[in-house]
Amino acid sequence: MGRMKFLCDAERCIECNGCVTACKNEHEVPWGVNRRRVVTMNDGVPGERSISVACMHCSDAPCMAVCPTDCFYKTEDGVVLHDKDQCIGCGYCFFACPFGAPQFPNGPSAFGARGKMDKCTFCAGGPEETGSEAEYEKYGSNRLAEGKLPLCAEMCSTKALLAGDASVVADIFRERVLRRGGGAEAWGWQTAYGGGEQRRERKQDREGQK
Amino acid sequence: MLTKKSTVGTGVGRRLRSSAARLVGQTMDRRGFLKRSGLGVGAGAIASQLPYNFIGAAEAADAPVAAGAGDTVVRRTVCTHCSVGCAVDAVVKNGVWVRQEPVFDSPINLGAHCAKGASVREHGHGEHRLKYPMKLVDGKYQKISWEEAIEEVGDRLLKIREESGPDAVYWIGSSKHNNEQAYLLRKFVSFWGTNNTDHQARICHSTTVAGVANTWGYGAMTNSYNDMQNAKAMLFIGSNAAEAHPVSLLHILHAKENGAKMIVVDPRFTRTAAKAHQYIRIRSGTDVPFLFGLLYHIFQNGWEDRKYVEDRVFGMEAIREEVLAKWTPDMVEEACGVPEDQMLLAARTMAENRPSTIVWCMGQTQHTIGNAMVRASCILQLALGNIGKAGGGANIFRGHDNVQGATDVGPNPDSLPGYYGLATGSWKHWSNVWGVDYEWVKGRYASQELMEKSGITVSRWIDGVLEDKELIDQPGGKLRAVVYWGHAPNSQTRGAEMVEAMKALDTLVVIDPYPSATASMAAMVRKDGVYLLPAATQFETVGSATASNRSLQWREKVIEPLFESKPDHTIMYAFAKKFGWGEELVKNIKLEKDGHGWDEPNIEDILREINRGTWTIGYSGQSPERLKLHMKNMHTFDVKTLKAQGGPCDGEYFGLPWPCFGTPEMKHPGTPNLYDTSKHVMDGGGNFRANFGVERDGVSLLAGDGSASMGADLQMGYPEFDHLLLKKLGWWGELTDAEKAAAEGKNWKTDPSGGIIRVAMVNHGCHPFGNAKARAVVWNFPDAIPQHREPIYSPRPDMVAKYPTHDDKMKFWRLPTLYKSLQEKVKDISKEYPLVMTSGRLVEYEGGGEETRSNPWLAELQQEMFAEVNPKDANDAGFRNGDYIWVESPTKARLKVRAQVTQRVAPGTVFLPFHFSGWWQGEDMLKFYPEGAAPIVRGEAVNTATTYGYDAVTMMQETKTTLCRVSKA
Amino acid sequence: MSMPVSKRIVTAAFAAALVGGLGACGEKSQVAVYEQGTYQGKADTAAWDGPAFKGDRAAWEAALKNRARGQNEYNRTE
Amino acid sequence: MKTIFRRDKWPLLLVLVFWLLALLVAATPVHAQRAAHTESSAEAQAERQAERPGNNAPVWRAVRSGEAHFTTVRGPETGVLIQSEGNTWRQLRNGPVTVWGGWLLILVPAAILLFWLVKGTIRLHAARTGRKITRFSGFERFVHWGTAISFVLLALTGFAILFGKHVLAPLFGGDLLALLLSAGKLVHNYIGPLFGVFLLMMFFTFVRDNLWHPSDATWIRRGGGLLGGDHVPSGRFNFGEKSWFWFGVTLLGLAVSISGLVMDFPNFGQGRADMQIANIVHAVGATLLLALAFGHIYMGTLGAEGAFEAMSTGEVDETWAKEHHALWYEEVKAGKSGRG
Repeated sequence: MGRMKFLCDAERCIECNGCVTACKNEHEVPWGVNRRRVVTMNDGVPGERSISVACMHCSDAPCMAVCPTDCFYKTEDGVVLHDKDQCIGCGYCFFACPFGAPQFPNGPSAFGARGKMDKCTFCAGGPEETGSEAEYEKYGSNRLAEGKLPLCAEMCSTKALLAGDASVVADIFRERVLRRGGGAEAWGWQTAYGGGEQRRERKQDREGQK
Repeated sequence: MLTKKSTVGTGVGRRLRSSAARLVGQTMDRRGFLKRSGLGVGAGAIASQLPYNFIGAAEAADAPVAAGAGDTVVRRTVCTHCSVGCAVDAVVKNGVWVRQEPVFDSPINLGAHCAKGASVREHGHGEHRLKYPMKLVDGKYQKISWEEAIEEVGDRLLKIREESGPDAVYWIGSSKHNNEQAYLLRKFVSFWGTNNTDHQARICHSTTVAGVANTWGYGAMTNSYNDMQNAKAMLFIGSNAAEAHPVSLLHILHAKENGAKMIVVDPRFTRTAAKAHQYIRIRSGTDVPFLFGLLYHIFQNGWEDRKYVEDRVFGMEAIREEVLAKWTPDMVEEACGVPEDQMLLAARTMAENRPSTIVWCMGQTQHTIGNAMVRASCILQLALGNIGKAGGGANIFRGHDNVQGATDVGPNPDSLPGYYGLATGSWKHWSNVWGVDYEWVKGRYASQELMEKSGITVSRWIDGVLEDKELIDQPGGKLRAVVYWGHAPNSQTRGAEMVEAMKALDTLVVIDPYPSATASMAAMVRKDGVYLLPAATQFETVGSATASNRSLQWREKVIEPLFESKPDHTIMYAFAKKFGWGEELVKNIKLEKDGHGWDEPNIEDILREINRGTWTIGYSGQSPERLKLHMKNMHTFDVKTLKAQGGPCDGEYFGLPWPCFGTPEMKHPGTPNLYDTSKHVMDGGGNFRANFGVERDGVSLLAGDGSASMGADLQMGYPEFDHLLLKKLGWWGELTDAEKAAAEGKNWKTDPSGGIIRVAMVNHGCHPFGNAKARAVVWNFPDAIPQHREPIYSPRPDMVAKYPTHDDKMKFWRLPTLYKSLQEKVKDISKEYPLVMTSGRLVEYEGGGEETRSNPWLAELQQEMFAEVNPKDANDAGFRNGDYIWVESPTKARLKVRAQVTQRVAPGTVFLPFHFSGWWQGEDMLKFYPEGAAPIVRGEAVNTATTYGYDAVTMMQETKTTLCRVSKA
Repeated sequence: MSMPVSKRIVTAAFAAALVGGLGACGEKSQVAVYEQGTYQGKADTAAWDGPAFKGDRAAWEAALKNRARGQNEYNRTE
Repeated sequence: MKTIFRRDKWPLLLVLVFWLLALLVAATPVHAQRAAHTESSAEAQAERQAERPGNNAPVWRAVRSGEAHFTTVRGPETGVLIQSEGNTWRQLRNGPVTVWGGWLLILVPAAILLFWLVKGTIRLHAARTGRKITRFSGFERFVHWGTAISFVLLALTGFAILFGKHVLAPLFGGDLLALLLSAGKLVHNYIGPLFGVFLLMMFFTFVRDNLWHPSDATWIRRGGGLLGGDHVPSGRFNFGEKSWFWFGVTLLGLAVSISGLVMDFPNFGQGRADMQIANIVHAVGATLLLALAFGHIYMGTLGAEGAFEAMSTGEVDETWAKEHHALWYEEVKAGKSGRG
């Protein structure tokens, strides 16, 4: 099994916020905490594109690197999780994360009393007994252990947001790209770290000249 | 900054705790809730038993719940928030709705949901609901018991009936009722003795229903969301599907991915426009010039389907002459502001990529000439030969989850269930179905004349109260009581006048899970005489709902009604008993006791009664058993065609899309695409309906030779079937003796045995409603050929002079209705109010929004009412993005909203979402709400400020083109 | 403060702190690539070790793959 | 009053001031550049998709720009899809700040120890007279110790956050570290503003005696007497102490306090970029401050005989006064100004 990944297809995302509420629903995420959000670029003009973003479960996770208590860990299938019992709510992961994934239940409060960090778990719960009450209370439900994928992707209205094993997700996306003969770029973790995007664009420029 | 609402707990636990507390009627902490709901241990084990995917789901769906999983059940229901009909699997543990799972098996949504669909489990907590019956006492809402409520309300209404006649009470039904409840309400209102009843379809797609039905037979979406996958080009005009019907985009973008071209025509650059190949910005309200402008190029270039038009369309020549003479490119550009090259490109795209489809919604229907606009759309599709073809059609996306069903069989002022109308014969037919004496029903009415006369529409009930008594075309005069049964007040225009009407009423009754918009408006102007009764949601009862594509889906009951709420049909029966005709109402319907000892009419029996009566539109084949079988075997249906391949539903179309003719035993598979001659009628094929006579001005209205449905014994045009035609054709003998007895003297619509239909369809492959031409010219409409007419409040006085509106009507749906006199009066008002004010949907909210704004998961995403204003207009008025502004309309009403300065709208246009209520001209109405029932998010209702203007056929309200001005608050 | 005993104590304390600090500086400061083992919180069980799959990793992977493929609507449109 | 590193104070100060200014300046024009970028990305995308449907490259470029786009989700910077500054911050913090700061905090005490071992405590040359002079009033001592205690608490908890996972975790394990740090974070976040208050009081209490005096020139010329080994006559505070006051207490203290407040009260709309800058300023400032404080503590305790008495009892022996602060002693004797 490879790594678990999210992929958002900007050609399909219609900013319906289904993913956002699906997440709220599945994990009873409180008001003010948004493990996932949809952002629209070039809003209201031709060229408008929307992208759904949450924790991208980075390979080189900045949150992990800056955490003073080292409360993050990565599962065998590449999901970045954390132990809320060790989280001190310092907010450093929020400073470091490119995607703004870490959320805090109290928001930006005086004396830095943010509360314990909360973020997308890829619906994989946390380091409590799988399926236990404690796990649900702290991290939400553990769909991965039930053989299911994150609900945001499963409920995506246009299947723009895909989740799952990187190779399967890539296959699905590839099929689409073949159909539409373009639109190969998708929101993935590479977008944040660069490299991939420039390569893709160079490739497209070449293709365009042919 | 994180924005917090003080009404909402910050912790996960708090919300659950409080809702759980109510569930059991005592305090319970989160731990207790989780225990009770079984969310803790074993959730994984339970979940693995769900029908989790379509591969091998056949076994999973029927798999017995594993031992040790407790009493966890999975109930299949359908999202209640729009007409797409997305299936939902609700995981219920110990009576608590603990999880919501996607239904990948559903051929309609494949597990997909928008924000609203993904949040329906919140209904299982339902914190901001009305919790018990209440009445307004001295300006404050007080709790009363159900028994008191029925007694008091019943007495008040009976007194009004006694004093002013049955027509003095107005019954506003709901598109959120399931088919059975909607149908029962029409029956209920009939037994009360009035046609003064209506529901959301009036202000949603009434112009469509009238326009489309008069063009080719049935007033509904011809194809389906799924069928759009077959389209090669798609034209969206007045539809923002990406926000209003997000899951439809699953099929639409799939089609786009496979090469379909997408054109979006809208005054506003919508989320749908963002996905289009071509976006065309038209001036609001100029759909007819635009559509005829397309036709101009089509006729000019000979792109019309000549054979099709010749065989199947009446009056296209007249249209052609009109279009070529009147809608030349310069005239089109003058009217709607679209240059010729854009028009030509769009016309070419539609013509060269056939089958091409057209989609329209309220952007087209909610106009004073909505009926003409929808017909122009129909004519475009007829000219291109797209109707009756997979991938083509007129895909009219409806609004509410069951607005199609409520239109078909529910409370309409002009028709009994199934579009039977109000003629004597129709009453006799339905009296027969109901098992009551026609004379008795007639006796319930003030007179036979009133029994057969269309009632007041929901868009105008306020005039039924405020208009001069002499001018109201009913003997009793004014309305004295209004019953809001599942309808939001803020979705009707002229809100400022509505509160005056509410004030003038004797009694106002609101029956709704979320009645608070009406409640607060009433409490603002009244001290007493208002009753609030908590209704159950559709997750708390069973029944069928008809999606926009005419498919019926069966909802299982997910949870017991929360608090003291009761299902609508239970409430109907309780009132019927109080009124003294409980027995008549449920003659064919079993009663069951609910948990509180109340009688609940059996929903399945109601559906069977619908089946027995609604032959016209084929609501006769969808028995509860067949619908349930479909829900269970969703995975066997093909996504593109909706046809089951193998399995117990083999050959049937998903949800038996109406018309599903004949008796359930006849096994008609339903009709996925209307008027499709490429299929046999017993495989969902068809042709245009013969509903308007057989000839007009010497021209035959019947279809040409060779244009009948596949395999029909009559390969030519033919009229609708009745006992005479059957005898003439020599097919009478094919009826059984019992059928003969029943069918004698009847036609296919009134034959209670269904024998005529059986013989025509099964034996001879003929369509019972005949085979005729569609009408491009509808001679019974005010404009036989659709005409552009400027809205009453037009931003263009020059165009008003050129394209004036209709003449005033004195007796129109029982009310005098203004057109020209008002337009004349206000034709220069655009000097003071220079901006076009238009309204529309947000993806997070639905309808009046009271329900969705009470859902914290949705409310968090749209916390404030806003107005979209172009940067130019904002700069001219001196405000910036995020400022509070005043939006003022010619009614002098003022709305205080946040400015969203955006390019989505062009200079000169202001867009406001219509889902908000709870503010009144700058003031928060919180203190007028029943305690604890105020929604989380409140804001100005756009309709507080909307102006006068009604469609000349259906009384549809004008919401899309009126005027306003903006200033910094 | 000027007693020789205290001087020795202070020296010793300084020295200990120095050694400790130097030892810490020897640690890798930048966790560029996450290494299993740095995390010292509660141990989490693998997804397939939950009550639903009871350690059957192959079954879990199959279920998940199946589920992931379910996101591809092309599987059902042709 | 000589320490080995005080000699470097001017260049260091200059570097720090320049660096702070550069950071501030750097923060502003970025937004302007971004605004210009927005316009073009929409147009570029519109153009691109007309030429090559499905090509979203301009959008992906805009994504990385870090500008705020449209979103309905409310919260801090929810409209920003990618902020790449986070990675810069992470590299600074986990790199130079931790590594160099760590070494600094080891090497400075080591150097002091070495110095002490070589030079030993500066003893009083003459015998104590037994006559006491009041050097610090009760209020002054309250202010000093308030600042000192809060500073120590902040330093301990603060550096536990920075170095804890390298130093403490290997010793105590993650759970205890987490416990310590969560308590430490509370202490740090609540004591921090208090430190700021003491700092201000400190400034106003001592600022008069820390102003320039002609004798400071002599002190500087003679290197504080460190090289010559004799005492340079000075006022109530010598130039070494003044340097500590101005550079350590005032400049670094304020930098650390202000940057600390930026992080401690994030509820004024400051974004991640502000917090990242604040954090680096805070960490660098605190590290330097602590390094200087080591010297100050050394001089106040082990470094000079009799110095600690001044701050503990508030009184010093006349001999101490004469030897360390001759000018001040004379002033006191002349009854001109006891203090302040």
